Amino acid sequence: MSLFEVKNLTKIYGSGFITKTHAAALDNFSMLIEGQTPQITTIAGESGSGKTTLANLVLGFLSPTTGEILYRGKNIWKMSRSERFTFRREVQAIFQDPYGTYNPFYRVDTVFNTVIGKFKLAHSRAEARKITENALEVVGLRPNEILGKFPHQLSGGQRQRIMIARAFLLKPRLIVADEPVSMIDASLQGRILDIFQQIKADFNISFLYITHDLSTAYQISDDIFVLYRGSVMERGDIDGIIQNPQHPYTQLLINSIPVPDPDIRWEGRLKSSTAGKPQTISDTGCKFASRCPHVMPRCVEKLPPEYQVAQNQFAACYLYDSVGDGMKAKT
Amino acid sequence: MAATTATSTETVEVEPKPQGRISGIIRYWLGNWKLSLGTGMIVVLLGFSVIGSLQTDFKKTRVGSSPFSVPPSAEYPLGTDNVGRDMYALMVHGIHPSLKIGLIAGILGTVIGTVLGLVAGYSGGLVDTVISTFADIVLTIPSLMILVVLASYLRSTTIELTAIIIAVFAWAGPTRLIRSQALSLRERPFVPLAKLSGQGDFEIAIRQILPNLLPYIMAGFVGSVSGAILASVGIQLLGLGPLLTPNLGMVLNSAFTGAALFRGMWWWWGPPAVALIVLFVGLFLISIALDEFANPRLRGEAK
Amino acid sequence: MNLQYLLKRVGLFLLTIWVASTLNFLIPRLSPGDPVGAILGAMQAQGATIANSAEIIEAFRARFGLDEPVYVQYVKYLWSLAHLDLGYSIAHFPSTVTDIISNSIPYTLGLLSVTTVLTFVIGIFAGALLVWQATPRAAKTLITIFLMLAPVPYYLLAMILVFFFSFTLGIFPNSGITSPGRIPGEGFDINYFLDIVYHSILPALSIMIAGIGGWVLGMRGMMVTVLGEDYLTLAEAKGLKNRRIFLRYALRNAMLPQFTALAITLGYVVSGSVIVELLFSFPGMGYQLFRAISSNDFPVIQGITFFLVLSIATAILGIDLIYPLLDPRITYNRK
Amino acid sequence: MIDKSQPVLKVEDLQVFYWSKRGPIRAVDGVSFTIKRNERFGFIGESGCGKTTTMMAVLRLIKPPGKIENGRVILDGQDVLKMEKEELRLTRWSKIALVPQGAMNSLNPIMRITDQIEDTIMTHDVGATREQARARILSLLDMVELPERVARMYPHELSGGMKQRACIAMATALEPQLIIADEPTSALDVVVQKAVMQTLIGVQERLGSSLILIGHDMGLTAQVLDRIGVMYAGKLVEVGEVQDIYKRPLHPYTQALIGSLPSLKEKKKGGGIPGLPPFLLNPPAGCVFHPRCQHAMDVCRQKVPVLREHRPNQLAACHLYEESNVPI
Repeated sequence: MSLFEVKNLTKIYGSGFITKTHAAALDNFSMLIEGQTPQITTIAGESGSGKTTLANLVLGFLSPTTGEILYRGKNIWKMSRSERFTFRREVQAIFQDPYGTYNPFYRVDTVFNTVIGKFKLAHSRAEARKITENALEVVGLRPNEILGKFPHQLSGGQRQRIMIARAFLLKPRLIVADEPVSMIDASLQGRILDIFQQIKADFNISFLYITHDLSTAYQISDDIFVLYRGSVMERGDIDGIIQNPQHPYTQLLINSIPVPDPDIRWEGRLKSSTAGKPQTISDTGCKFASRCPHVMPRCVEKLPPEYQVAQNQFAACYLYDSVGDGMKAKT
Repeated sequence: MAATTATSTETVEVEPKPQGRISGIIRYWLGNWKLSLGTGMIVVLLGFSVIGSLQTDFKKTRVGSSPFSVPPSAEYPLGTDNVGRDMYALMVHGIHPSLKIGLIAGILGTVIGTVLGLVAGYSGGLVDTVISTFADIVLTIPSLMILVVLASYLRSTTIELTAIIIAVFAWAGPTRLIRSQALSLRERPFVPLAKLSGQGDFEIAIRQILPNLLPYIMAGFVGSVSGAILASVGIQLLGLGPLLTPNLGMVLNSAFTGAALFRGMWWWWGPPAVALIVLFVGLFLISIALDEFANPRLRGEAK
Repeated sequence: MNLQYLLKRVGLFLLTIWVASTLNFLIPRLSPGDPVGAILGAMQAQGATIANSAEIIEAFRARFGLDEPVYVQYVKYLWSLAHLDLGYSIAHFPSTVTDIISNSIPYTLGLLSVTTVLTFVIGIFAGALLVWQATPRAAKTLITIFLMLAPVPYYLLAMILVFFFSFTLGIFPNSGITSPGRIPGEGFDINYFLDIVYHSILPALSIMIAGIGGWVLGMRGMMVTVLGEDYLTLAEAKGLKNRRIFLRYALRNAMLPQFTALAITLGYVVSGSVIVELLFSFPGMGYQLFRAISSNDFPVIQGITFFLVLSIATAILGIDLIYPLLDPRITYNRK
Repeated sequence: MIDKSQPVLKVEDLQVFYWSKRGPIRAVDGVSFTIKRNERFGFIGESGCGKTTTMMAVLRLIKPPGKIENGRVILDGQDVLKMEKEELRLTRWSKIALVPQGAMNSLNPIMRITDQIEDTIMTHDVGATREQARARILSLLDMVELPERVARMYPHELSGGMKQRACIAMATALEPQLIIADEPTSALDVVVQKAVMQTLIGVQERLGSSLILIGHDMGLTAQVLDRIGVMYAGKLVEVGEVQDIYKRPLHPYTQALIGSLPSLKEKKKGGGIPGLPPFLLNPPAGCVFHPRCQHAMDVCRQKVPVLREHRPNQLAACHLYEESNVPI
């Protein structure tokens, strides 16, 4: 049985009383995390791509409009009490804001004591203290420098590492990391990402890494889903997609990333696509059609299916339909 | 820009400065002149009333217990009114009942307001719409008007009944205040974290949201106490409310109906006016200090 | 204008009126027995003389429909309210409540509209200047004194003002609306009008002095927030003149939330002015209310109360409808 | 009027402290640099290193509890820090303009875009009538690739990228000699970021003004800048041509910073710099970086290194390169 599976997940927000326009924040999304060997899966996308909606759905904070989320084969919305308890413990998260996740009223110790109490992880205070210290050491913090402090007395990097320690303490099988380093200084990002890789390997924990930053994704993850306006544009093996993107959107995205090398400067000038009138999204065709340099008439008519463009790489784009067999469209 | 400079100095601050919560509160209280002055004013007033009432016969507050309309003298330190009541006795026995009205109405209003505000703000949706609409309506209807109608039908009332009638309208302000804060606290990232830690909605509301509301609840409480006293004196000036038990509103009312101003009897209307001003200013100082505590931005610009 | 916003505001207005009138209907029925009996009983107990009591009882029975079920009474009551039929005064039968209100309303409205607007404007500027860096120290001190007057109730201030300006210095009259025996001349009599203004100065001052502090306080809080906004720093970087930054960038933004507060405060200004009118024997609605209370004239008490709720709710509705014109974000933001 | 031989901006020994109850926090401590005509200069460093504070000091926009303690800011031959109020007001924007960080909150929410730009034109009394100002605003909007209708819109009706373009249009309204852009694209999506940044560069080249870019995105700075200053804990630790900084950095901090960058080309392990930036209330004696530096020597703990040219056009403040200390 797979650890985590998402099937045809769609989320449509609100139903306006007077205004009746609603676009899907997430549209027919499917994904599978086997769980035998730990893996880091990246969900990449810009603002409005639906990646945060996906995180909230996966964590059970939002209910899907259609589709289902299976944890250990069981729909998370149809779980018994004890199954839900296990789900809560085994699927954990790390959020973007390493300050806001702390309740300013409490010392950081409370973060650990709450989970220890709720999930009965220790039988005594001493044991609780011991496992807390152990978790802090795993993420490279010295417990006596951390415990007893209020969150504002710690640095951003320390706070985020405490969050990892907290998640780790629960011995989860899956950690949803929602933009965990985007508010961390560049010189510390690397260390946080190292910890991810280390606990993935040492403790068999899989990650769902949600980010807008493809360079950090490339550093740590195994596979990737590229989202645009709620739909998957391209998915598959990270190396293939970063080095050899096939979908025009992925290509645009990767070409826009500024490379930290003065010898490789941007080529070509981007016209401001946002300057024009608000884009009308075609509700039938490809969501990227209005910005796509290769747009064809059928792109706006019908949603393109996924075509296999490499061994473990799929792109939802008609460009790879030319030969009929997607496999051959590989460049 | 301005925000970055603020955070940049903040993130640099990694030096530990551990301190106890209680001792921190006491230090803040003493270090803040508004808080200490405000509390001091209330304590002095209450002390005057309590100590005075212990050594002054309650009978002196009765009509005809003393000569009429005597200016202050050694025997009658604050003089007497036009029906022979000792003003000093009236004052010492009258201050704490007025405070009592404020406290009862304030506590009721704050408790109800906190519960409703927390429920509305945290649950949102229909519950929020119903509660906040109702609070808006109650805020729109001038409470003094309804109090007048209610009190005019009830006529002779007691201190406690007056307090309860006032409390019927005292919850709406705190409800709105607490609701808006709970609404924004609900969106803070520590709420989803608490969910992941296995806390249920009720537990999150009580253990995560409520502690952060404390300064607002305290400021709201002080505001309610002062509002309740204001309202009680107001309806008494109109000739309603508890006129039998000595209290500041009743003394002021009798001074007013007895034309104390016109007759130049400053010792009659002066003392209750001064006591009320001390009371209101004291409560006001405490409430703005608590407000500044809740919104740190207000602190920097105080001078 | 956004339809949803409009519907919501008008809905709240109607709901407020309905709740207030229902309270007015329910409160007399909380006392045991027949409301008319309760009224007359209470009056007799206090020794008030009741002329025409038989007629009054008859008129009341017809109006309330007391023999009919409660829900019929309730519907009848709402129906007559909708026609602004507030019934008869007991003390001044057969005058109607509407007559009494329409005689006194110009005074109250005149006093309140002028004082509220002035208080608001002065308070807003003073509050904004209090936290503005370039304000002279002396001005700041003066404003702080007004701030400290915020908690002092209207009626105490009124007493103090009367004591000093009327009894001690004799500059202003202590009561009434005109000098004794003064009668208006033909057409618009400017001197008569000025006499009214002269008599209104102390009541107006007591409302204003006590009210300014509240605005200063609210404005100070918003100003501090706005002064920390990035657009203020940018305005300064743009090399704009100080005065323009203050008016267009800081004050304009900081005063927006004050309009909502103005709506709520209106309610409190009205109830506060009741007592001020009473203290100055100013023949507005508050004074009428006091007279009705002393003579147990319940229909007048309820009528005035209802009328004040109605006018306050209307004022609030007006402010809510103007608000989107002042803040462009309101109209467009909501989807 | 403009003396082309002179640098646009020359900052000498700038010190800005934030006064806390426990003493001064040395946010900017002895920073000196020069901006040449037409060049694009960038400040990089972690949050809290003092780069934004330095720029705010150049504009004399430091607010209490912050205070400019010392230094000279020579803009076009005049010391900004010594100007009279009115002179300062007229200098702002006409000679030195700002593209703010987070255009989201930098535009007045209740004024139309056109009014906010007109403000700057009219207040500097460049002799333009209202009609001329309006016409100029339309051409400015066109230059930053915004349609005409944006002029009549309110900030909340614009997307993030459009707001940032409006800010660029506003910054160029008086054709300043120096534009300071404080992380102008940090809130934008990567595709929009590229387009906006290219617009900014295009406008700067067209006006022939100089640009100071503050950024923490090392990729972005590599893409667009000519020279870079690296800041750490309130000090400028290295200044050089962009090529040198990225390819042959001198200062150990710069080396670590460049070394830890995630890249799309190679997978790295063990990124980041150990330790934390110092607390600026009482910064470490000697070199501020020494507690985190793997090359730290005895002298580093005692003597403050001086920013000096150690290679042609490449300055660093590090004892490793001082002649008295044998280089490794």
